[in-house]
Amino acid sequence: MPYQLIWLIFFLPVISFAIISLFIRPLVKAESKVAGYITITALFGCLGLSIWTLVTVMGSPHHELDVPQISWIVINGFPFNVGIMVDSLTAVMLVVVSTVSLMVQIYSQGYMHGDPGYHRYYAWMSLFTASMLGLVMASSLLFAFIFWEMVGLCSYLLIGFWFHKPSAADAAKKAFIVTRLGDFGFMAGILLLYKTTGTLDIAELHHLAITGALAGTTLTWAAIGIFAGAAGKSAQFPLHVWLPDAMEGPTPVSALIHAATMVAAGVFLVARTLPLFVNSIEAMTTVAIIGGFTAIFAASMGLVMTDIKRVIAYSTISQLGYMMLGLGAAGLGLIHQGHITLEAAKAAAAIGIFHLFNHAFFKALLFLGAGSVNHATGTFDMRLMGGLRKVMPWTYATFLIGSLSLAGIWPLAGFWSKDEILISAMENQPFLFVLVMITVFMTAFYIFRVVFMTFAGEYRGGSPEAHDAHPHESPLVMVAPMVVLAILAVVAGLWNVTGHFGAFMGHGETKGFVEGFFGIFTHGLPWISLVLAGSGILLAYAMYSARWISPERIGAMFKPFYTLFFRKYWFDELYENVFVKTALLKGLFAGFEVIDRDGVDGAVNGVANTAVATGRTIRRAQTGQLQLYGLIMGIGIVVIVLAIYYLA
Amino acid sequence: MSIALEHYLILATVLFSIGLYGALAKRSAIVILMSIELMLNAVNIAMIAFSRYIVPLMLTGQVFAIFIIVVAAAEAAVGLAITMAIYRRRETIDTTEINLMKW
Amino acid sequence: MGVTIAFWILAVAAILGALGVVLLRNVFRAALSLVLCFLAVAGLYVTLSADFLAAVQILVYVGAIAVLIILAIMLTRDVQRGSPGNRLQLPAFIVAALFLAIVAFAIFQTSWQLAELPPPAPTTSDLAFRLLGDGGFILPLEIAPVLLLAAIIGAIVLVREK
Amino acid sequence: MTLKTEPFVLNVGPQHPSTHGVFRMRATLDGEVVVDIEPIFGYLHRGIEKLAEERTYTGVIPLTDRLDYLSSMANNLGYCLAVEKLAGIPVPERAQYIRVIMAELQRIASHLIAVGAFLNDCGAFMTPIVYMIREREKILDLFDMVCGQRLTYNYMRPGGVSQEIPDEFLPALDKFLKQMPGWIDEYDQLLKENEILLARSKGVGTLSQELAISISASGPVLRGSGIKWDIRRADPYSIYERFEFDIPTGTVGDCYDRYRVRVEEMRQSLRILEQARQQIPGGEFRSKVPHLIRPPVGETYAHIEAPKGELGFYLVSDNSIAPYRCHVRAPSLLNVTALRDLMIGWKIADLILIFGSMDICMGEIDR
Amino acid sequence: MMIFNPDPSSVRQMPTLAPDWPGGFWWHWLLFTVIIIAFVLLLVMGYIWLERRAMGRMQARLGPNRAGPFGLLQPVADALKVMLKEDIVPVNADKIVHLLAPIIAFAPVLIIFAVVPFANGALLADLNIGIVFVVAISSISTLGVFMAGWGSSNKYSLLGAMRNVASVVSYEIPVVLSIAGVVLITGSLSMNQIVLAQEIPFILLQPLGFLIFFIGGCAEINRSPFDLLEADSEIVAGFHTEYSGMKFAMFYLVEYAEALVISALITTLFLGGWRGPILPPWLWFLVKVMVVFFVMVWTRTTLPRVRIDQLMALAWKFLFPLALLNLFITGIEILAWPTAIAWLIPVNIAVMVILVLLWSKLFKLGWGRVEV
Amino acid sequence: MTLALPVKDTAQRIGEHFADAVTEVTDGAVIVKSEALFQVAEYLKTNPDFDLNYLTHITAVDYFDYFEIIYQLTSLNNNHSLLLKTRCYDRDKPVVPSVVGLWRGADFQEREIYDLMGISFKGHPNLKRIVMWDGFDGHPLRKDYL
Amino acid sequence: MKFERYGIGIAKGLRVTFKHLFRRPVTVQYPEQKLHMSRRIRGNELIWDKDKCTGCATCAKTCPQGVIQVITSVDAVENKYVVEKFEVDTGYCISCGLCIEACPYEALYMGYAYERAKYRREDVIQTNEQLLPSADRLRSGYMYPEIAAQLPRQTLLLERITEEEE
Repeated sequence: MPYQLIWLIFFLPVISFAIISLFIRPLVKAESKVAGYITITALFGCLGLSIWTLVTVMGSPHHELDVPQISWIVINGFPFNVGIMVDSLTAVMLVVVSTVSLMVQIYSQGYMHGDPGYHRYYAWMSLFTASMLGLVMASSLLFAFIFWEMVGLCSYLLIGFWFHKPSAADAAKKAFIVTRLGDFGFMAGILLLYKTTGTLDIAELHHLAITGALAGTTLTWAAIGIFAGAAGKSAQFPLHVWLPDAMEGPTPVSALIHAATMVAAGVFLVARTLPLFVNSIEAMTTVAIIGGFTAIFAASMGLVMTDIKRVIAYSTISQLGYMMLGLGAAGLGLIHQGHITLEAAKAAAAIGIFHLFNHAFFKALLFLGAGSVNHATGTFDMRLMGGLRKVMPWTYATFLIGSLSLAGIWPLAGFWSKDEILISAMENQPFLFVLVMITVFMTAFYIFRVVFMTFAGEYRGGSPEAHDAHPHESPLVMVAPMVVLAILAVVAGLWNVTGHFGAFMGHGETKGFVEGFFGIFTHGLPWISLVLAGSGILLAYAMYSARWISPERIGAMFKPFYTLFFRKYWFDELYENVFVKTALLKGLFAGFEVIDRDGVDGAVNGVANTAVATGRTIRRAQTGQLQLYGLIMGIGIVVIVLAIYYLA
Repeated sequence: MSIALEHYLILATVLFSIGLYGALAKRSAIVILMSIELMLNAVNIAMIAFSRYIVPLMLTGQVFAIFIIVVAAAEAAVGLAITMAIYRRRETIDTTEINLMKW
Repeated sequence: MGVTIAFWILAVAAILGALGVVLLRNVFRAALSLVLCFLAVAGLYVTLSADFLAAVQILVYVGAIAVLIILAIMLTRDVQRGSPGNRLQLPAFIVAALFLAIVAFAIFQTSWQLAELPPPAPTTSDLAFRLLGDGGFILPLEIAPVLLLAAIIGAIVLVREK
Repeated sequence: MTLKTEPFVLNVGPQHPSTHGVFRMRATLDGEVVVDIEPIFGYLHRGIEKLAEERTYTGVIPLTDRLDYLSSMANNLGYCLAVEKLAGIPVPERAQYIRVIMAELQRIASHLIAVGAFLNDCGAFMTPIVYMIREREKILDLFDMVCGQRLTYNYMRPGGVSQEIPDEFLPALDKFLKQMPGWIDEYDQLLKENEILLARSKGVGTLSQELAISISASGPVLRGSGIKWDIRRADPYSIYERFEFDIPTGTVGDCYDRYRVRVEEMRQSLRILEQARQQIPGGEFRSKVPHLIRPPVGETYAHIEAPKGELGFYLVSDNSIAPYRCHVRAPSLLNVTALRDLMIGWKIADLILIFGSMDICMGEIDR
Repeated sequence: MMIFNPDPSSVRQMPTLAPDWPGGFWWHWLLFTVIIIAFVLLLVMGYIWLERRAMGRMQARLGPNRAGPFGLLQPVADALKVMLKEDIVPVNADKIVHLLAPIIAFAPVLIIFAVVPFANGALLADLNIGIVFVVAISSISTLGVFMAGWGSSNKYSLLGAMRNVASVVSYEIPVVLSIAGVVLITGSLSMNQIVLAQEIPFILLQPLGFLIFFIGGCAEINRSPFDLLEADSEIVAGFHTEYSGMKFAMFYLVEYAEALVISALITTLFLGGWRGPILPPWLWFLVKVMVVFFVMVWTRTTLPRVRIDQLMALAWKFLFPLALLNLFITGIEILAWPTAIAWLIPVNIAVMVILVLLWSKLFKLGWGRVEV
Repeated sequence: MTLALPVKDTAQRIGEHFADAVTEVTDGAVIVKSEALFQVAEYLKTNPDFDLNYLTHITAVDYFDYFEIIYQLTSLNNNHSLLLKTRCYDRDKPVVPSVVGLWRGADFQEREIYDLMGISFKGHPNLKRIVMWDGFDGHPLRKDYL
Repeated sequence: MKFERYGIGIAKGLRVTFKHLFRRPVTVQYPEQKLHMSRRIRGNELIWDKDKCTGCATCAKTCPQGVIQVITSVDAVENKYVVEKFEVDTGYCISCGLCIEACPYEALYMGYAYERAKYRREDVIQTNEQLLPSADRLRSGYMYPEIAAQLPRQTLLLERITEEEE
């Protein structure tokens, strides 16, 4: 098949979007499921093509395909090229995005059924998928940025999907504004790069960075700018506040955008531009530290949330922190080694991306599980759930698999990728390593808190206004994607058991399967992390299922912490009250006012009085008659021309 | 006497000057807009004349004239819309009575 | 020869039209006189062998702008007021005259570097290559419609009922 | 987008191609949109009510011809019914049938003009009205045959009709009844489903049921609004209780509904005509009535379902040979009350259309 | 890869047949000026006759039949009558504008015929901007109508003029866009080249464009069902309410000459112009023009008039997007299959049907009550 | 068949609500005081037993001594009718209340009566001549006109 | 998705008008082609039978317009009225036919002719001899079936179309 077919991966969802929004929405009743079928068909095509791309990339010499570019516009001889960049990173991302997207769309057929905005939902989902695919394929930072913003737009639209709910509309705005903050950084980075190098082609930038043509402070700032964008999208501290609120959107949206794809776009972006980062130790360190800190920081908040989706959302932030840490740590490791080649720089992304790969599956699974639970109970509040294990066996089983994977239990997917990050962190950032080890414990605890609160014990009634007092299993169309994702959550990690993933990304040696599968335990680290995770699970069991320990007691005991976590470190308040109200309005502006009033005014008043007196006389000239001004301008021109001729 | 570049330029200048006078000396906003169109036309003549006599094969002047026409169209649309808006609000389009920008 | 005659006729028509715009009391007639000027200018374009532009001139100026202006005249009912001058008539006249004098002076002072080549006969396709071809004006050409679109939207917003 | 302009007063009429007579509407326009409208009439006022006070009871009949000059037969019938009621004059069986046949033919003729003029007002350039006038011509031929006139028939008399119908009338009527349904179908093909007509008339000039009742609308205007009220059914006069027919009604009361009601009424009239043709008995065409009728002192009100609506005559007698007071309840005058409500907010073109759909006859409004 | 990489040599060069009409500038000019004036005047009379006869027959009438055989001289009689009538100018009218209006409306219509080929090369001036010239010049007539409406100081006239401007300005856009489709295929703006390019008449290659041009053209010249500016049942006679005598005759002439222009343009752009077997070219041209006009008469006889807002909606919401789509599709076809291939005919017709049906579904002429 | 309401009973029921509103009952008509006309009419229109929602017509008769204004009311739902009358004795300035507030259909008819009979309708929103021109002198339908 | 059949309505209308193109028109070419009028036509003149008239003036009393003026003198010998002047102002006549209906002596008829336009106002007032029947002043069958039977049969548009189509 010709490489041009790869374009189709992007265009299939675009076409689906166009068909739905142009024809289906105006023409077809909202009850019809046509839109869903169209989207799913398009995504099937995408998935097939993505897998084909992956296979082709695997088979090609440098794990890279040469797809010809198209010149879009030429300004001053500088061509803006439209092109796609297909290397191993892209191929992996394509598969992730299209798989999760497909699963989510299938799931949505059940979840969104009967919603009046059904067609709108699918139109935007298609658009989102298209933009995301475009983002991962873009060969130029300019187009990456365009798709980046389109992804953000879709996220905004989809979070605010139920725009009649004020909370959803607010959350959408919040997400949009907060991520824009990061995007300013991204844009600044792009502009800085363009100004310095005159190109935005990623491959060229890589080349320039590796050869040292692009280095020093410029590179650092550009990299940090890009990272700021990534941090905004990936909800890294301190721009993480939007993601939990974004759970106001439909759950499949959360699963697709806020767990598997869009938030991972930040990680992807850093991975994509990693050759830039590895040439700046400051930037790399920033990535690592922010990532590591975010991991534990978000996990701590996840401990106490009662809303099932918010727990998973914080978990997502935490896991994204892991990925950032993985990228940062690997990059730092590379820097410590000294010699940096392009291949090595690209390969350094493998660890982070592998976690992204696994995380996408199990986190989407968890979200879909949460959605399924919501479907049954009509609420997201875990305190109103319980005992769903019996009535929703499939949901329970898949959710449990997802949880185990998230907690990093051998041999599920999460274990493998997390373990590599831990190893990498241990080698490069011992301090962060300690933090993330704690996070491992926390992760296991909070996710199993969810599992036990939701599925164990007795049913606590569900939503007060629930239509149905008896929760039931979700329909097949919702369960099937969850099962598929559960299988992937189990097996996805096996790719790198043998080191093949790393090799595919360009680094490391491969080993035998058995050797990798069991040989991992020759190190001490897996043991420790498993023990920590196990103890977290145990503690959760003790508190929320067996009730050996009363959670309330613990809560009271750690009251300050509990409050701190529960109020999310007062971050929302911080932004609202401290930054906006206090710092800006009271502090900065008030300070200016004082300086202005006492210092400047005093000096100025004298001058001003003179000026006022002068102005009073002169202002007669300003009649507000535009024509008079024009006349004077005309006189001016005449005078100037005369002067020029006189002088010349 | 055959026609040379100067002829066109002088013609353009005359038209421009008439437009200038109209734009400065008229009360009606619509007449002022018409005068501005005159000035733009004068510029176009000059452009095309330059193009014809100085770089006949490049057609640069014609290209610019096209852009000027675009600008003129936009200007007419927005200008007349503003005039209409003012007229609706203040029942007049006499520029001497419209002096909100005073002081 | 033909061109010379055409030039003088058209030039006189254009100037008369332009004078009509600023001198006629009746705004509607002033607008019609503007149309005369536009048509004469279109003719001048033909004498400059810019035939495509001549057509565009008629299409845009006569077909659109003049009609728009007349429409505005009707909608504002301004025709009853006539087209009086403001207090700046005399200074404006002086400035305009001075401007004319200076620019004419400059025109005659400059020694123009004329190319003796005849222009390409049908300009349409050459113009298209200049606009769209390599090293052409494709970006401005893409921006120009955006400007127009913005102007149209702006105009609609302005005249829309609140 | 609405471009607000100066309010603009436009006189539609009294001489205007589509005011159906000397009717004048003073429309205040905003651009093309009607902001206010004032119907002005009286240009055709002949003082028929006053004239009637000076004439014999029979002498009034030619005056009624000139009320709604498109349906003189119906006017005659209404007036004769009132006189018969007032003076207690019996009507022979055959005369009743002849009257019904005439009234229904007249209804078809009047509706043909109404529909044709309405479509012409829509801008269908003359074609529908030419076709419909052709059909009306056939009816007029029949009337001409019976009473020697084509417009002002002066055919009915208190106690019957003025003359026996000629021998060739019934065969001609049969022929007409055979052909007419086909013709109506053809007109339906011409414009019934026409997209432009639908766009022009559907939803335009919607007369709500409440308003229709409040303004005392009657006839197709009332029925177009979905009210099943037909005096032939509600208060059967003459011999209408003997016939089977449906009362077509509209749904929303827009111009299109009124148009359809009229077309359907033509079909129903044909049904009545068929039945009347089958049942018509022999016998006298007029009962013995004195040359000068002197009804006893009293007053009466008789109404019929004229083509344009409820036509009523309120007669007061003082036992003289002329009515003391003769009031005509003219359907057009009452239907026209709704114009202002229907037209405001629509465009000039709709104004014409709505006016056309009301089917107003100035002879009746001004009297 | 360049999406747009223009190369002068890539533009298809049409084989230019040598004009088989007399050369020599002034002779040519004189001949064709005479031909055009004669053509327009005669054919306008023919049109008036055709319209009245055909319409009469469709309305079960006879139509004019007294003056001359079959009433053929009726237009002449009408013209004589109307010229002998008193020329009334309203007291409040702007006299000069009132006088100039019919002339300004009439002149451009004649000028347009300068570029209409009656046979191969048989045209006054084979301008290389032919079709743009037509579009540009035809926009001048609007001004005449406008002046008539304004200069009559009659409210009906003013309303008619406003309606005319609104409709012409709106319909210019879809019309030009549909022409652009033809020009894309031809690769030339010259009318003669356009005819020469029509191995297959463009009505088959551009059915949607033809439909849009026909509707838009009818609307631009205010033929029924778009005859709003002289909607007799609404605004009496629109812009020429106050005209009588000669001037009225001029407007009458303009009305039919414009119809002639549109039918000539449709013939040239879509029906293969003068091309055709057996008959001589000019006869083919005449026959086609007459057929097109007959269709116009036919629709005028049948259809009711649309309302002004529906007219605008039709232009902006129906024709405009369809014209854009048509242009887009044509562009793709030109890029993909640079030579016009016969199998595009069914494809294009199918596309037309589908698009029109789809868009009709989306588009409603609208009921249009304006809340006051 | 439209049923004429029995006038006696109707008059009695009106009397129950509006004491001495009914001045007289003739065969076929109920005559009420003009002051009470509007209230009686409103009662007849709104009371579901009568439900006289349809004003068939209004007319006036000049009896030299007095004007009689006649309201023919019909119920479309119950298919019955009632003849309501009122009298107006003041020949120079006859005034009766307008019923336009109840039936919009009264609008033009009252104007016509005002025009031709010279009876003013109190409360009519737009009481001016309708068929005769403004400034016409006299009221043609009065018996003493000419 | 259900597609409505747009344009079908328009096409149907076009078909109807096109069909008419091939139908024979109904127009009558008036001065050359004349139809037979109704036998009972109330043409715009009155025809007076002087012999039958007794001068009772019932017609004048009946006429709602008052257009008939009968002036009589008494012929004492024969004990009857002599009609001195029988004048009809046709300009005011509305052709209602009430006079014919009222005439007790069958002395008054409606005219059968209809082309009776006059150029002068005074010509429309007809007196005595002008009212008598003559060759071009045929009597109509209005109220007189026996006269009607002699008149030609009325041409009906109904029949004309029918004959042509069948």
